[in-house]
Amino acid sequence: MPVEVWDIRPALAPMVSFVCALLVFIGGSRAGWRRFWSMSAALLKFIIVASMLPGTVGGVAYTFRFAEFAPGIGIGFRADALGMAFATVSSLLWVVATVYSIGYMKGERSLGRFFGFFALCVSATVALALAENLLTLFIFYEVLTISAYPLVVHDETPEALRAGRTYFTYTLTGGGVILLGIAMTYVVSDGVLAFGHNGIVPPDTTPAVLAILFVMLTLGFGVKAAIMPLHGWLPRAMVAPTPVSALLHAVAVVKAGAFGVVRTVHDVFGVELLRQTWLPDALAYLAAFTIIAASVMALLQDNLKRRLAYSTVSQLSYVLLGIALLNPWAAVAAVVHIANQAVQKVTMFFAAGAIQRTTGKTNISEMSGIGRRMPATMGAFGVAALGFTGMPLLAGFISKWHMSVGGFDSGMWWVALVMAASALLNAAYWFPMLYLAFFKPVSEEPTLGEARPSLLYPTLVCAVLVILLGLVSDLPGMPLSIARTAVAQAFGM
Amino acid sequence: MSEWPGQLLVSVLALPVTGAALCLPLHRISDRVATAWTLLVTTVTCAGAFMVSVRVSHVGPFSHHLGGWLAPWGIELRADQFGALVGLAAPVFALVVFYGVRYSRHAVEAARRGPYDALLLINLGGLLGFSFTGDLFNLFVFMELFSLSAYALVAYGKQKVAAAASFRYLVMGAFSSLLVLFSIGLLYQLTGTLNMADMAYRLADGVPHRPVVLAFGALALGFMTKAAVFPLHLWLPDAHAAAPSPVSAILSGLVVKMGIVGLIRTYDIFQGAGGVDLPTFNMGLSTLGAIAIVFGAVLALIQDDIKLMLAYSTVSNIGYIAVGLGLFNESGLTGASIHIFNHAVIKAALFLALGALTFRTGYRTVSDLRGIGRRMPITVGALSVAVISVVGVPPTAGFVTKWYLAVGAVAAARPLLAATLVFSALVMLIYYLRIVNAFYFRPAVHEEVERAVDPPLDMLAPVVLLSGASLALGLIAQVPIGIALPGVMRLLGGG
Amino acid sequence: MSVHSNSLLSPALWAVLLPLAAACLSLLYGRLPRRGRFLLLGTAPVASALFAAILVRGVLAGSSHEIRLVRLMPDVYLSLRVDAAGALFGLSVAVLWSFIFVFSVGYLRDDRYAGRYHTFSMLCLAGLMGVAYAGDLITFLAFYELFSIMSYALIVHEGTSSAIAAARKYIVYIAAGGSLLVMGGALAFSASGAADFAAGGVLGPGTPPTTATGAALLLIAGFGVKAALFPLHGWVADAHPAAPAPFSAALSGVMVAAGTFGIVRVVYEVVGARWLAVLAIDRGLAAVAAFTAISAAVVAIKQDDLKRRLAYSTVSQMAYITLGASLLAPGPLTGALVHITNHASMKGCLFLCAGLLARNAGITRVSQMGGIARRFPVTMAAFTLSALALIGIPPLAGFVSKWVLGYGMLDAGAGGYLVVLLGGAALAAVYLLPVVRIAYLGEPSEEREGSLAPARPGNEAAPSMLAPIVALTAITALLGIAAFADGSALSLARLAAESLAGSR
Amino acid sequence: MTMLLDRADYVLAIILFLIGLYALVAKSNLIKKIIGLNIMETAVFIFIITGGLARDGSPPLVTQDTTSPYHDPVSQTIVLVGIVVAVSVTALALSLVTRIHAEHGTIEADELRGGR
Repeated sequence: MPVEVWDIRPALAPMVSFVCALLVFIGGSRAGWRRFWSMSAALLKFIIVASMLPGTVGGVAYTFRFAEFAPGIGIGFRADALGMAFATVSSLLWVVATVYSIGYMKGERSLGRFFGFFALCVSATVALALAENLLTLFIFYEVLTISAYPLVVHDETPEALRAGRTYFTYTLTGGGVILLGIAMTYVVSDGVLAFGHNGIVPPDTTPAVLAILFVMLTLGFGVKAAIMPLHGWLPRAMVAPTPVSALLHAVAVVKAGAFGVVRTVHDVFGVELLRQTWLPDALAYLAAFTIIAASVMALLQDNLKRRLAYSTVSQLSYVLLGIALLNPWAAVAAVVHIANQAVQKVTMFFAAGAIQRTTGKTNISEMSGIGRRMPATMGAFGVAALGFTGMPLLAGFISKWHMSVGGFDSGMWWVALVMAASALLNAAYWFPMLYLAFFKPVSEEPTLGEARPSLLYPTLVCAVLVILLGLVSDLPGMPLSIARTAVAQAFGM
Repeated sequence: MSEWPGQLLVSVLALPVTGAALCLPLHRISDRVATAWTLLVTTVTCAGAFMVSVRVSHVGPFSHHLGGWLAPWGIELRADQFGALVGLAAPVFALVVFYGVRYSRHAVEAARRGPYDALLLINLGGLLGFSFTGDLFNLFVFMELFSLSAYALVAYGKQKVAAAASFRYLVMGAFSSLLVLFSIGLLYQLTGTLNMADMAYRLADGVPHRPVVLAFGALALGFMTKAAVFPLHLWLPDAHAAAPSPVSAILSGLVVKMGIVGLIRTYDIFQGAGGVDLPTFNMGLSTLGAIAIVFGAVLALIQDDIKLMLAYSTVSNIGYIAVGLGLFNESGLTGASIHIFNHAVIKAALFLALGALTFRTGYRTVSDLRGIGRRMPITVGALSVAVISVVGVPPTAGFVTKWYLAVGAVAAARPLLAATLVFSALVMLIYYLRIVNAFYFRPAVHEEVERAVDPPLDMLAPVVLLSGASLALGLIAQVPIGIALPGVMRLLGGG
Repeated sequence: MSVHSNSLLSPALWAVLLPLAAACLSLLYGRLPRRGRFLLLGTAPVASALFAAILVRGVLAGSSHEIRLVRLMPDVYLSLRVDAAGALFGLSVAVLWSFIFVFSVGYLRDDRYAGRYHTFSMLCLAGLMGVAYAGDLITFLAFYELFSIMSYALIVHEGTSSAIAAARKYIVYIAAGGSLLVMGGALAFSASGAADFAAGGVLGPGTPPTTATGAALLLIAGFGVKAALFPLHGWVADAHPAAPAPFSAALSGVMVAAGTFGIVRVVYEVVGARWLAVLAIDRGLAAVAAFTAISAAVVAIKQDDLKRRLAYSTVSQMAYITLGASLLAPGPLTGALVHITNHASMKGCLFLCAGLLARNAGITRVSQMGGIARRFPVTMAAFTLSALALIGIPPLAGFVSKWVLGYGMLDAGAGGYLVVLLGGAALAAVYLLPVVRIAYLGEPSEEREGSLAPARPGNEAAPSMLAPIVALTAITALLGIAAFADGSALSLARLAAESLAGSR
Repeated sequence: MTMLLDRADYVLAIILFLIGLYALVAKSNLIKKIIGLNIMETAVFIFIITGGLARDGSPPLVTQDTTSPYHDPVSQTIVLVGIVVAVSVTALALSLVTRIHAEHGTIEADELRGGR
């Protein structure tokens, strides 16, 4: 069990970007200030989160409770390993994404709104990552839902508005289900909502109640985690500006769902309790189905961002699958994949955005020779794509490896098959793209024209991160080490 | 025991009513003086009411006996937890009046402004008196004060429907008042007392059942009508939509809540009475509440006029409270009680923000107000926050209610009810989304909208304060809950 | 085995890193000075070869070492280890690559995308060197996947429709194989908790037999794709003709061999010979290898496309190696290991010759080769010598490996497989000697008449293309003649086989 | 039956109340609605007053005789206040009707609804 230490930093981290959001809303009409606030908040936040890392890996959980939200239920923050895994990724990628979006959004309108809600999203994400109890988690989960909306509809086209509505319909319904689930948990557990590795739900709960609770919570969170068939909003939300898609797809929104499921399994029910039921198996099958089916869907997409979206749907279910196996190896895969998928997907989205901004192309079929025109951008894309196919020494391999080992370890050999199939499908939909970009003979040699530096460098930084996450992920403070700490705590090892 | 709390209680009730009397002569002298006077009285009264609430939260309920006659013979003023919740909401009233100064100059012609101010003050006195009395007949009197002034205030609406809406409100209101009066008479005959606590005590032993049930039925029905519990809500949408925005804010925020307070008083009186089948009533009430939630939400969906929509949203929100009351367990009652307060804040914010839009542009439908978000960013921002709160998205005030009600429904093993609660709010949100979309993401269609700017500070400040409060109250919900909880425990018989 | 305290001093590390650096450098290919390119990029394979030679010397002197670069995961390191088998393979790769690089400079002189070619070529080299020196299964897989996937770029390089189709086929096979490998690796890891290569295998005696079977089959099948074991060889015949000639040489010479090298590692150091014998997988593997050796040779006879014919020959020859490895005895294993080296030299040379012919005369088919020896005397001489070596004519390289292999088979009591060995040699003669015959004795076809004027000194081919061919031929000869000298490839292979299979 | 006779005042009140309710609900004319309301009010007043009457009682005035029964003063107070309220309501309602008439030219509820 981690040692609790009273510290304000877990509350400070979300607060920084919240204040930043306010400042941007107030003074956001001036580009200079906007940039200054966004950048400095992003950096500050990352420093705060990073400063907690050594302690987290060392088994300390920094805790901070706010004034009680209602008697018995506090808004509390607690930086345990699992939460830190998510918070670190979010805050780090926020720094990169801020640089990128400053470049990407240049010349767009309503930028104050954009950056304000962007900061708000990150604030909510970190807050929910560090939430100490289920209700706090849910509160910021919903804040995230709401504050992502103006970003989805940023373009203000009818299509964007429709997408926004779909997004809201899905996620808020999911939120409603979660709320009911939490209320039920609250009643079942007699007023306890604080996460604990032995679970909140008492062991003597009847199987039927257990099943209902589990279904409600996982499916509720599953909406944002885009588990099939609840994924419908995600591809449609692709109309958003690219930095938003990156944020939505890689860091904040979808991961919040996956993270919620992880919390549910580990800290609401507890591994021991779930082992005695069939529920996690059902979740595992559903996740496996999603992994495969979404990949097949991705194969059919021509629009690059839509393909990315379906790929996300597929990748998110890795987390769910890993957590559902109730095996330490697979659980490590799940937690570490939160980081790995985020970095890889952000790289891809950044590259896609850079292409769109530089050449105006959004469909894969138009991208012949793009790699010769923008070799660095597409190179970064390629690195991420290879990562997704599970090439060793890249981030994705770490997840895939742990997952496969976990599958064998828990006697579920089909998991490895799913991993293999997913790797192949990933190859099947990313390699042709790379082929088009780099190798397809084109009638006319494109002139070299890379994206502008503010788009290019964040992309490259992310690509480097993909490599680092595959190479040195086990260093203290890197995702794998955090994930191992988290899983060790959850499994009582 | 020091006497000041009692004196405070007396002055809180007396001040607005007497102040109202001065309004008309002062208005003859000068519009400004009358306005200043109104503001002064309102502010002092509301501050007093707030202090009463603070005291209740610290030391619990307290009473004052007029003229020193103890209950059951004398008239007892009593501030209990539920009254305190209304007292806590009194600053909303003050803010509305503050906001209304400029608005009424725009919406009400000069000659009728004196009575308007007076009516507002009377209304305030009625509201507070209703909440802070321990005497059933006093309750009736104060009820008539706020009801009559409310009927009249609705008629101040500029639209042609205002008078008709007011008339319908009046008929329903008068009918419900009659029911209450009848019940009071009956109860008095049965028990020989008008003091509520005493009455409850006497009803508890050996009073013939059938008349008691009749009295209960009449009283409950009367208050349910006042509270516009479905299907007795028919008067509400038109009346709230037709009134000037500040009045709508008061009506939706506070006046209908009096019906709820009345219902809670009814519980108090009949709790131990033989023959009254409270569980069945509660089952019915919560079911009606659930229907109201859905019905209000759906009807709000199809409105283009935003005020009508807000009015239907009030029907829906009263449904929440009814559900909470009907659940009659700790969580449910807590949720219902704090929603008395929360909804007052939220709905006032909504009506005032909308009023500001109308004030600047003259329009009040979604389609007319397209694109206003860019022109009046602060107002529309405040409106959006209130919208988020009213549909119960965390971490706003509305969420706290929803949470307690959901927990209460689950605890009462009525998951369907819980689902209704949660999902009808979503329906609302999707609809409200249409407003936000129209305001922010669509081009303007009217020139007035293009030219609009945020209203002056005296209107803006109340709007921002209220919407900020609706956000903050989610985080400091323990304040109203702390007040309500002992009262809830009392109702449940725990103390 | 010693663990190096300072891993930066390990030549193995630099043998891997230098090509990576060269790959980065060649990203800037277009901006390098024309002459400088050659020197800058060429340094990498040559230096790798030097480092590899140093390592070989170390191994022969009895020292081997292991370095752990990074901890990838708990119990899993990115680690390099130099043992005899690895040192031998590493040296073969680096040397062959040096020649191939020189050849490619000439071959790609006018190529628009030469920069791209060199980038990926260097990445492949890095991967192969990593495979040679990988200290554990994960590292092996990492580098294996690196060069496997990067090869795609080289196969598709010419951009013709056949190249695209071949590359696609290749990547499908390789990706599937890679998946099998990861699955197998995960299975073995979950059973043993360790990924290090260890003599005798990492699977403990307590492992459930199903797990051991699964791991063995998955891993062997995974590497079998690259090693072109029947029925997983489908990509070979398409990829070789499609790729640029220098890369075909590399593909046949060392990349396919990397697959067989992987099988060796799996058999002896992951699953363990003991387990293989218990599960009777060794016999199945031998049978498959034998069948592959013969059938591929038969198919090769019917090929008209020269590179395709050579590709099937590669399939056949690689099967020998697998066969030797599957017999679980030091003798055949020695033969197998040394054949990796020898085959690299011989087949590398053959492909370079084919490439030269294609480049300078447009000849890709055997039937077009009539009388070509007059125009390309040096080339065809080298071709002939290498072909003879491959068939197994003493005292050339091929003879040595086959002799050792055959002798080992007898020694291991598997004399029956000698039939395969001899049959394969005979078939090799059938498909290679006609080429030589046509080149020297055949009549040039009508349209080629003019272009096939007798060679004058200097107009046969650019020196950068000719020199590697000559050098490789010399090496082939040397590998045969000096096979039994101290410090030869054979002695190294023997050392390796002892340490791998000796401790059975 | 005896109960009916015994409580004839209650029966009367109920009948009056129902008449008033009928007028309030069924009549379209707003004035008639107001009259209906007034009748209902009267019914309630009668109910309360008669409930507070004592048999052979005297008006609740303070006299020397404190032993004889007197009618309940509180009931009468209630009704007095009730009458005041009723009058105010009626006055307000009538003023609203005049305004409705001025604005819409009709005081028929049916036409009002149709014309909106």
